[in-house]
Amino acid sequence: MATEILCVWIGAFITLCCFSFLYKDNPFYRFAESLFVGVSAGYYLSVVYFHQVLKPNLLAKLFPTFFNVGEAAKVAPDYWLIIPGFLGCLMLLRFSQKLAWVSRFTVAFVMGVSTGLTIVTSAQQYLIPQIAKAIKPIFIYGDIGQSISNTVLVVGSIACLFYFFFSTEHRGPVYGNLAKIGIWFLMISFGASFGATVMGRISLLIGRFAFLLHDWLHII
Amino acid sequence: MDIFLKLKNLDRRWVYVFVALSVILPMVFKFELPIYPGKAVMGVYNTIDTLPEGSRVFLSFDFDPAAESELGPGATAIFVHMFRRNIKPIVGCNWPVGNEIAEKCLTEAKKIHLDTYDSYLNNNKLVKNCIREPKNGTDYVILGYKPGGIIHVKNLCTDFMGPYPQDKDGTPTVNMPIFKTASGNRFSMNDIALIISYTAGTNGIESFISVEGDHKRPMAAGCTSVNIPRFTTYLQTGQLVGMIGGLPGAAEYEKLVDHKGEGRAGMAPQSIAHLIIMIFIILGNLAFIAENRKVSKSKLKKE
Amino acid sequence: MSVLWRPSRGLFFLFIMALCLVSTVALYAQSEVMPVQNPTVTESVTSENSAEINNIKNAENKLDSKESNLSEKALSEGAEAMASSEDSIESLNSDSNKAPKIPQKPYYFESSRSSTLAVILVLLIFVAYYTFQAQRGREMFIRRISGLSAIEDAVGRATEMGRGVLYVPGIMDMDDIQTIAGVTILGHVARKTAEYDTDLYSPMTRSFVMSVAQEVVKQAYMEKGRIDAYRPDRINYLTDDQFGYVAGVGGIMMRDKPAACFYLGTFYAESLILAETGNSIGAIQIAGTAEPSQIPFFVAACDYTLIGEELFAASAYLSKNPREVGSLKGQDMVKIVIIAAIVFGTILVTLSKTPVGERLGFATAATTFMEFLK
Amino acid sequence: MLFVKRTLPLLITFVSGIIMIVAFFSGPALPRIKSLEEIFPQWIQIIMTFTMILGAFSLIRFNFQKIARKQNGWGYSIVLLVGFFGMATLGMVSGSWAKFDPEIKENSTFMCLAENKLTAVEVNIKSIETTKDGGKIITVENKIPDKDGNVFTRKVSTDRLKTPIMSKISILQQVLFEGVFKSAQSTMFALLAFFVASASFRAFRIKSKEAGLLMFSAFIVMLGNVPLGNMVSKLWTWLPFIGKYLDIVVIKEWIISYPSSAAQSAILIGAMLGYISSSLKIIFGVERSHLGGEG
Repeated sequence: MATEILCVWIGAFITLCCFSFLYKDNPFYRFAESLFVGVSAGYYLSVVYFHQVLKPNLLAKLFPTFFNVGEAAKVAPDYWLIIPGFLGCLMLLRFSQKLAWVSRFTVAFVMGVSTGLTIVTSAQQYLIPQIAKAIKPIFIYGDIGQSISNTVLVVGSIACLFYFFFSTEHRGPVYGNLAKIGIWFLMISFGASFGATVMGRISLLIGRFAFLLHDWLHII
Repeated sequence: MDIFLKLKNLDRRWVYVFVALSVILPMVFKFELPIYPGKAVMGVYNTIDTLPEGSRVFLSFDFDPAAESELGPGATAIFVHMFRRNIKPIVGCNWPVGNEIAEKCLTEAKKIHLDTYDSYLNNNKLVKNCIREPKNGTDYVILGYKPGGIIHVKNLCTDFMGPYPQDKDGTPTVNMPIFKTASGNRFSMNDIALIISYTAGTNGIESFISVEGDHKRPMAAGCTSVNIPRFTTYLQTGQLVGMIGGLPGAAEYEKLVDHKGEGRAGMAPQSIAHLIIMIFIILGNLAFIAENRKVSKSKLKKE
Repeated sequence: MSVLWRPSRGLFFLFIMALCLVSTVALYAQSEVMPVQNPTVTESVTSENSAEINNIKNAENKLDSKESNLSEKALSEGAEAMASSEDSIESLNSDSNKAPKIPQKPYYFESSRSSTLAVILVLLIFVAYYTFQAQRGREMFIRRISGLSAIEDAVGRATEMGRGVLYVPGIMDMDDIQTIAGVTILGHVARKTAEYDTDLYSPMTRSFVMSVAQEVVKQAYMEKGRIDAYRPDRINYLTDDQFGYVAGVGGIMMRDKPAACFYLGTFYAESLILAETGNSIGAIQIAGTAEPSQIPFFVAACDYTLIGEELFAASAYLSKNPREVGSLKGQDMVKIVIIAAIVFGTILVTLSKTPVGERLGFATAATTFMEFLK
Repeated sequence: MLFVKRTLPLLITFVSGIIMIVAFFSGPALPRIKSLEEIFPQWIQIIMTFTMILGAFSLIRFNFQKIARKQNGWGYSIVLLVGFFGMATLGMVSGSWAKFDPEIKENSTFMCLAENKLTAVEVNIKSIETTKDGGKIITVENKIPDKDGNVFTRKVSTDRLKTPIMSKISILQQVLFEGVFKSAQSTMFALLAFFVASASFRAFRIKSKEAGLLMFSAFIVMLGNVPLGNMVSKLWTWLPFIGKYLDIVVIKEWIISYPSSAAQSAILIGAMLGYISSSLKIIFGVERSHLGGEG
């Protein structure tokens, strides 16, 4: 029970320290900031990177007898994992001035895999569906409202794409006007997503104040 | 005009103070703003209100605790409405922990129903056969979570007993009165009067929409505020009869069933904070206009 | 050193490499033992479906993890999430409607992904063609991108004021292309700070990005002959946690008061915290991201914002390297192709909805076209 | 040597990139290549954890230098390092270590952590069941009756059962996690509500037609998101002729689903073209600044 109360009090103190950032930089904020950075870095190092990634994905598979119990300990080690382990160790050569260049192999491998993956996934999951989304019948018999809406969608998508052209200036009767319409659509979209986010942000603030007023001070 | 000019260089910390107050004061003093249910919520309410007594409605809880604060209050309000109308909810889940939240909402709804039963009875606002204390298996049932998403929904269209031989607590469903059909056939989606899914992500109402050719039932959705734009399309096409969007939707439904729950409690700080931000936008613009005028005036003088 | 890219030799080299690769792959594939499968009809259906379900679940898990990590992200991502999830559901639907088919032979090419291949090939052809053209000395024009032109002024102003420059290459790891673009631009900014002898601060949220960025900045200072001024400890790691990092950077901003702040890369909720803090200390701010949900906040609070694709054009714009400029031209051409496809598809779909069009067979054409885009 | 230092890394990038693309398009007849599609990203994840050591080293050195040189604010560096080492040690120790964890047997005594991991009670192990996937479900019974005098049994998973010392460590870690990490995280997130307000106060001024559109759509969406929107729409129904069509919520939804959605997809299309062509440039070695200099 005592630990729970302690936890609430620490939480309330840290919360107030963080809020004090809004006034100006002050020792309380600086204290909370340093503690937060330190604790979160420590948390990521030990819990996330070691216990959640490195141990189950590498160590437990390379040394099952040491990191597992029961049935799982009897599984044969997966020696393929020596390769990423080795590549990972190469990164540590950055500590040395002379051998730092060796870590390039690791960087090169990471870059190759992630770019290769990006090419295919971004084409498949985003590019093509977004193109398909912009194709809508612009005239539907007997439904003027929907026809107008679809026209807006199609014209808007095309105009915004024109805005992103790099090899010509935003000038000329056709191109200049299309790019301008594109900017209008972009602005409407920015405004809409800005406005839509406000609700979520206020909810977060309500949540924080509820913690202070209810869990800590028991006012409400 | 000078006030507006000063406003232009208003310290941002004043804005912060107003935002903080706009959230804290409504939370502490718990006042309420008038809430007018919108079209989307009225769609759900009217559909349930016009269903014949004793109809069975399938509710799918397709969310997890992260979305509970947004979807829970709306679900509770709908349960209350159903109990008052003697409509029998059948609850399923496409997300693993949905049934626990469903149980929580049901318990709360039963409590609200019991508390308000007498006053509603006296005012003749209840249907004839309204049950004071709804019973599991007769007046409602929670079937629990079944994996498979769309495939699972497809199976439900033809038969409920197949995917759900037992309810969440292990009671066999075959003999439950709630699953009795007039014709004596297997209980299927055809015996359901309305489908409502509370959706937080995938495997929600869209699973039902995509097999709508098979069940041909009216559908409604409850969704998190993030998903409102996404489901609006289905409202426009008429695939959904209504939608309860986020906490505001829940607040509107709570208003319709005359209950003061979390939804309505959250609306005051939410609305006031929005209002404050909008007022600041207007003030900012007034300041801008005032400044422009001053600049043009001083230009004139120079000339 | 540009063996790979001297046109004639480079091409030949690449060709040989590709040949080697293909033959290795073929040999590797040959050596595999094909599992003998006699799937019954029902089994094959369920396995197919369950694979689909797994796909959806994966997508969902991704969404979830995103949401839990950066729970705000989903807030304004409705449209995007809709597109992908709708798509997967529709594809699943169409799949389950099809008659169950037994794969006669395990196939080598995933033909359901052929439209993706087509798109990539079109892009590759255009980009490669214009890259070669540019390399041969054809002049290519890039329009002015004000946000990028402002970078030099911003660094100059920081020098005049005797204050530093802060650079944030996003909060994601090196496997994110926006981070790579951000680190590349960091190289250009570092060249400027080396030239003007201005302090460059770049706190990092990922250690891998930190180590790559140190290398990039070191290279930039070396090129300008100012290796003595290179300070690796200013490109330091803070923490992996999104908000822990923002707290740290916010503190640095409040205390060191950099005169110019650059935020170029992937950003989520922290975008506005960074931009507003930067604004409150009166810094010139240049931001750029391709996250549609965060662009509005940068537009509202920064002096210049690179919107979406402009972030990727930055490297070409700043380096004026003809090869990179050529690839931009190639991208533009692909955009024309996409616009043409949208116009064509719209006409087709519109005609197919009219009574006349339906009779003339536009309906089937439209369905085929949309099927290709799935 | 130049080949090893410069060309080999480019070759590695090229080959691994092409392999990923080939893996994506290969069918089930090539299971080994297909499997690379999942194996390689896992490897990347493993490799990236190693660099955490570099990061931790950078953090420690940076702050040690500050303390050693007694630079401005060196006291905060001590706080940071204490937080870092404290959390790292607690996190390392409190995770599961198969070799050292005591075996859970029936009728033995353990400390059972509460669900929020902030308290622990002494329990007796009643029975152990093994689930299909190899996990264990353990039924435990309270040793000491709770304040109402009830002894109850419940089912828990293995990770909640600890030895007395370990339970103390876990609780301490949880206090740090909940009290500092979680509350600081959600407070920083909540600061956004203030920043949204101040940014909109400053930025939404109608300086031009474009800025006007920006403000207009933000205003409508903000209004439509809360009950205020319905209130305003109610007021407008009194307007003759057009009144009933001016439903703010409907207008808001239209803006989000058509003009805004059009711009969003155009941004995404452009961004994806940028993604793909940047990736192509890296795979083919046009862009190579990330590999560093010649040295």
